[in-house]
Amino acid sequence: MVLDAAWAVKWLNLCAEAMAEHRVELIELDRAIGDSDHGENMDRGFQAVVAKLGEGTPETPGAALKLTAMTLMSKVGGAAGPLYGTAFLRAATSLGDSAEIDPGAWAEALAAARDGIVARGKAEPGDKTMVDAWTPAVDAARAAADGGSADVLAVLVAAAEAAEAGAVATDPLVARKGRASYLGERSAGHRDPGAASSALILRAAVGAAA
Amino acid sequence: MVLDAAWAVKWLNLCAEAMAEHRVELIELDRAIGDSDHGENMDRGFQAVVAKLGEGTPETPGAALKLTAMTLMSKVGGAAGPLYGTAFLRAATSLGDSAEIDPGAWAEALAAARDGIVARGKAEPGDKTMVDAWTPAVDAARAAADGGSADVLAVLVAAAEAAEAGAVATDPLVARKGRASYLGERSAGHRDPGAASSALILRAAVGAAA
Amino acid sequence: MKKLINDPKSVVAESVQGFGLAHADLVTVTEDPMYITRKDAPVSGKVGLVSGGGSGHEPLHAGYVGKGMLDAAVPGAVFTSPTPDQILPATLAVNSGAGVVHIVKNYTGDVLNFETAAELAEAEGVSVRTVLVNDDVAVEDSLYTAGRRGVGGTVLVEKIAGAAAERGDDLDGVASIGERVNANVRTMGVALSACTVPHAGQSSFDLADDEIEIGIGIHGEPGRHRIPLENADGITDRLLEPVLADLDIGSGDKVLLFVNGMGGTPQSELYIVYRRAVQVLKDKGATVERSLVGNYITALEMQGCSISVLRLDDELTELWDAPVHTAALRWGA
Amino acid sequence: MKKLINDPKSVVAESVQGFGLAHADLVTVTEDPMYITRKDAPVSGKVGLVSGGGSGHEPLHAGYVGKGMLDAAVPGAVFTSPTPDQILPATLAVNSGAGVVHIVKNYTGDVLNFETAAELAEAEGVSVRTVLVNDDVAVEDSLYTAGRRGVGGTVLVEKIAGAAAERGDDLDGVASIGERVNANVRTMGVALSACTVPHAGQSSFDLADDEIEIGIGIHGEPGRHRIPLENADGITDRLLEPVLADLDIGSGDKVLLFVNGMGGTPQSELYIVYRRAVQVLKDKGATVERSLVGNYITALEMQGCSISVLRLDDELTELWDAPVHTAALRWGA
Ligand SMILES: Nc1ncnc2c1ncn2[C@@H]1O[C@H](COP(=O)(O)OP(=O)(O)O)[C@@H](O)[C@H]1O
Ligand SMILES: Nc1ncnc2c1ncn2[C@@H]1O[C@H](COP(=O)(O)OP(=O)(O)O)[C@@H](O)[C@H]1O
Ligand SMILES: [Mg+2]
Ligand SMILES: [Mg+2]
Ligand SMILES: [Mg+2]
Ligand SMILES: [Mg+2]
Repeated sequence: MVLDAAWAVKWLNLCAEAMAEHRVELIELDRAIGDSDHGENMDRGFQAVVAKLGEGTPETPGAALKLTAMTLMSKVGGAAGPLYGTAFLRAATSLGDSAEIDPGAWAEALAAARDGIVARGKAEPGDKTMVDAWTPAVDAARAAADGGSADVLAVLVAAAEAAEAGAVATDPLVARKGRASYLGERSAGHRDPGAASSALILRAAVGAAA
Repeated sequence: MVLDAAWAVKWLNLCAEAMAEHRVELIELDRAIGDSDHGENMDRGFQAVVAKLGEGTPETPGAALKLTAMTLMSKVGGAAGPLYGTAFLRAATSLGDSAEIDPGAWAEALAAARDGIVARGKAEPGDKTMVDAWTPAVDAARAAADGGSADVLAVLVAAAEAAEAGAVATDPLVARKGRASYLGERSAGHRDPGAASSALILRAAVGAAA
Repeated sequence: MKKLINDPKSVVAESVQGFGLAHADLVTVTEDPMYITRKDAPVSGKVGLVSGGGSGHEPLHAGYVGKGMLDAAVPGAVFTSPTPDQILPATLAVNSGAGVVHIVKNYTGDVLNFETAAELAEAEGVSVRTVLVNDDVAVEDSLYTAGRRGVGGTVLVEKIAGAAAERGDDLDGVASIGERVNANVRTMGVALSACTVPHAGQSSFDLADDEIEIGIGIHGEPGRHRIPLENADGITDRLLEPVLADLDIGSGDKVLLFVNGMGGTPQSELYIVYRRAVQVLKDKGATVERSLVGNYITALEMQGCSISVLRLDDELTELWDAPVHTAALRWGA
Repeated sequence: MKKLINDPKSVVAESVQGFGLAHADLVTVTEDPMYITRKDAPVSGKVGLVSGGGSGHEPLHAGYVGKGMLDAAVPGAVFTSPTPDQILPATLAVNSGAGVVHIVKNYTGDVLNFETAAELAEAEGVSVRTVLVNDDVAVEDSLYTAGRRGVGGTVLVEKIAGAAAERGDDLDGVASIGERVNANVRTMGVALSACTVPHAGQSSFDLADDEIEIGIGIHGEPGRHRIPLENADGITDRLLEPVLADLDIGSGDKVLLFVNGMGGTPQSELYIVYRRAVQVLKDKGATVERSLVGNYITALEMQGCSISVLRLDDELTELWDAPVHTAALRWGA
């Protein structure tokens, strides 16, 4: 298994499938502590990515992610649009024009994505945002990739599992960033929608490599 | 038992009690085929009548009914206000300034009231309006008063019973006048609120004489 | 029942008081008996315009008191027409000697109460003409009913007759302009939900989650029939069809299109209905020359809308465009 | 879910199309990417004003495009801020060379998307200043949150900054007037019912028949806390108290009082709230110099209201009074 342009395209298509499948669930999560649009936004965004990918296959993973970044930026809106847009853009930049991604490069691309989200949104871990999915994912990917010899699938799986655990761990938190923060203590007891969609994205990366 | 000014005042006070007691029921009837205000309107109107009567006792039944007419006219509004206003005014006129009402005079006062309602509202019997309570009441009162020797209480009872039966008989009718007529066939199966309040008024007349 | 009110019995009084405070530059509120007059009433030499009816249809009628529209509005209890002892002093207050036009929506209660007030005013030497508004095509067989109701068209009658009065038309002239508007406007409404009359405390009718009422009026009364929920274009077609048929609108006609919200429907939805209505009129060859979209004659918080079409001629268009300065409608002044 | 719509996905597009048709004399609608500009944009020599945000708050923002207010409005999906690829062309379209002010409600999404658009516009040589509106006192501890939300005050910022632009203030001047308004306005809202986002198809929160949400925003999100239903005066006191405290309103202050409906509340109820608010302000020794009562910034069909108080000075009053001609706000023009 190599992480090449074909994998990236498959990944992004699986993201779109995941968003369509979990659209209602993400809307429900956002309904509880936000404004009921996250699932709709993500679904709309990734459908647009699929449409874009249909117009011509990118030559490198980086190109695929850049196209995704630009599309999400222009189709998602809300907080998630610019945050995911920046994440995919920074990841694309980190990958450069390499045709294949090795485990270490992937871990660094994830770190760049996370740093982009933090740079735009100024959230810290524990603020109950998507950062709470990305940060453990970056740590897990780096740990799995450590030494450079690791299996790329193992890195993807480690990131996905950590993101999922990170999303679950947002449940008890009181939000300090994003729309949920207006609820104060009432935001506790609900999962952050952006953390949930982040976990779906990183799980799709596994699916594309499987 | 004589129908004098004291009886009239007692009657009007009992009308107010009846409207307060049946306020919700009349609202419910009007809700089904009208605009939910009949009980509120009648209650407001007769409370105002009670307040007026409290300012000074009328000397004749006719004076009591005229005061009632003017008060209902200025406090009830809607269709019922002018219709009941006219009814009480015509009844007052018919009674003139006699201090006591005999059975025949009472039957004629009821007839004058009914004619006033018809003159203002142009409804015919069977149109599902208060006319359907008043018309049988007039007929029954006249029949009971016939010969001039009848017991006045019997006349009041006959009118009340006929009005009640008339109100019940509006249930299956399709309205052709008033707000319920907009419903067409959908007005069938409901009692006319104005017929119901008319029956309450004529029943109160019995109570005042009992 | 959830409402921003203090007591069902004081809803109208407190609301009108608030209205008077907010628009003290435009109107004077008289509290007992209650009516609202134009600040500068009576306007010398001008025919006075008085309208009124049950409350709960805001901004109708108080919102239309001011230059170029009504001289007085007379609010009754919620959904209950006002009484002659309110209508009479309002009529006297706005009579400058040129007479007064009563604009009356065709409901038994409104007709009877205004009729009495007009008689009393005439007895005091004031000439009164009555313009009866009955634009609701939902009322079929109007021979066997109380007749067609006055609904959305009322706003247009008040605006256009108001402009005629403002330009100096005499009593018969103002009344006949009002009648011409009424003769050329038709309306049909739909409810997606009922409303709750404060003193009743209960929804005016019960409607399932997938049903709508076609042919409703503005008093929370049920309509002519109940159908399954349709999309906005379907509902628009259904409302417009009898309106256009009754007016016989066809190629070359110029119209004013009025999409009115019943109080609880977001503006965005009204524009979706408006969009479709324009398409339909265009397909018929008619031109939408003027438009009005918003909550102008309501039934408390009811969800739904009505569509009114007014056939325009040059004079009606000119009068529509004439300056108006009221709380709810304002342009050119 | 019962709405006058065709398809949740086309709500915004169809509604804006309808708006464009109804107000073709005032605005131009560009459909892809979607934004609405003032008919005569760019106005030579004038600073351009652009605002935008999620849809569902109508008449905000499109209803405020026109002379004396906004040059462009950029609508996102319902409750979703628009994207830079909409905001950028709108910004370019209204730039006459004098630069453009972005009026942005303080939500993470709005801030980020406008920020990106401003960067891109600067890269194309257009000077952009951003006025962030954050008037919602319901957000406590704003250091530990995304900060206070932009709510009712937005309408006042848009009107007054729009008047400053119209009178010829330069870019920094217009921005600083906008900031002055924002610094002097505070708002607090209440919901009696939730709203239903079309694509969600479900009520945004569940509220018992005897409960209300205090401190809501304009996105159907729950508020800070839930309390048993109170009467209108009680609710008004509860909303006003933190507003006046935060602004430190006292004797001698002159204010603009803005009672805003959330979309599903009848006007009559807003005037009941307004009436009480005037009493409270009077008791504090403040004078209500200007008023606005109606549905000006909404959350779809939500029932409830917000109260905004703006401390006025002579210049702000003059700019408030300056002519404005938009679909939703009009006077003097
Ligand atoms: N400042 C922030 N930093 C990181 N993530 C954020 C921030 N603000 C919001 N988010 C994420 O965005 C998600 C909400 O996205 P979405 O619902 O699409 O946008 P909006 O809040 O504008 O409606 C939240 O669940 C959270 O994960
Ligand atoms: N034309 C009419 N003739 C006789 N009675 C009428 C007529 N129109 C209405 N009514 C009576 O008035 C009653 C309704 O009164 P009410 O609800 O107080 O007034 P509104 O219909 O104006 O709301 C009806 O139930 C009916 O009995
Ligand atoms: Mg959201
Ligand atoms: Mg009634
Ligand atoms: Mg009534
Ligand atoms: Mg959103």
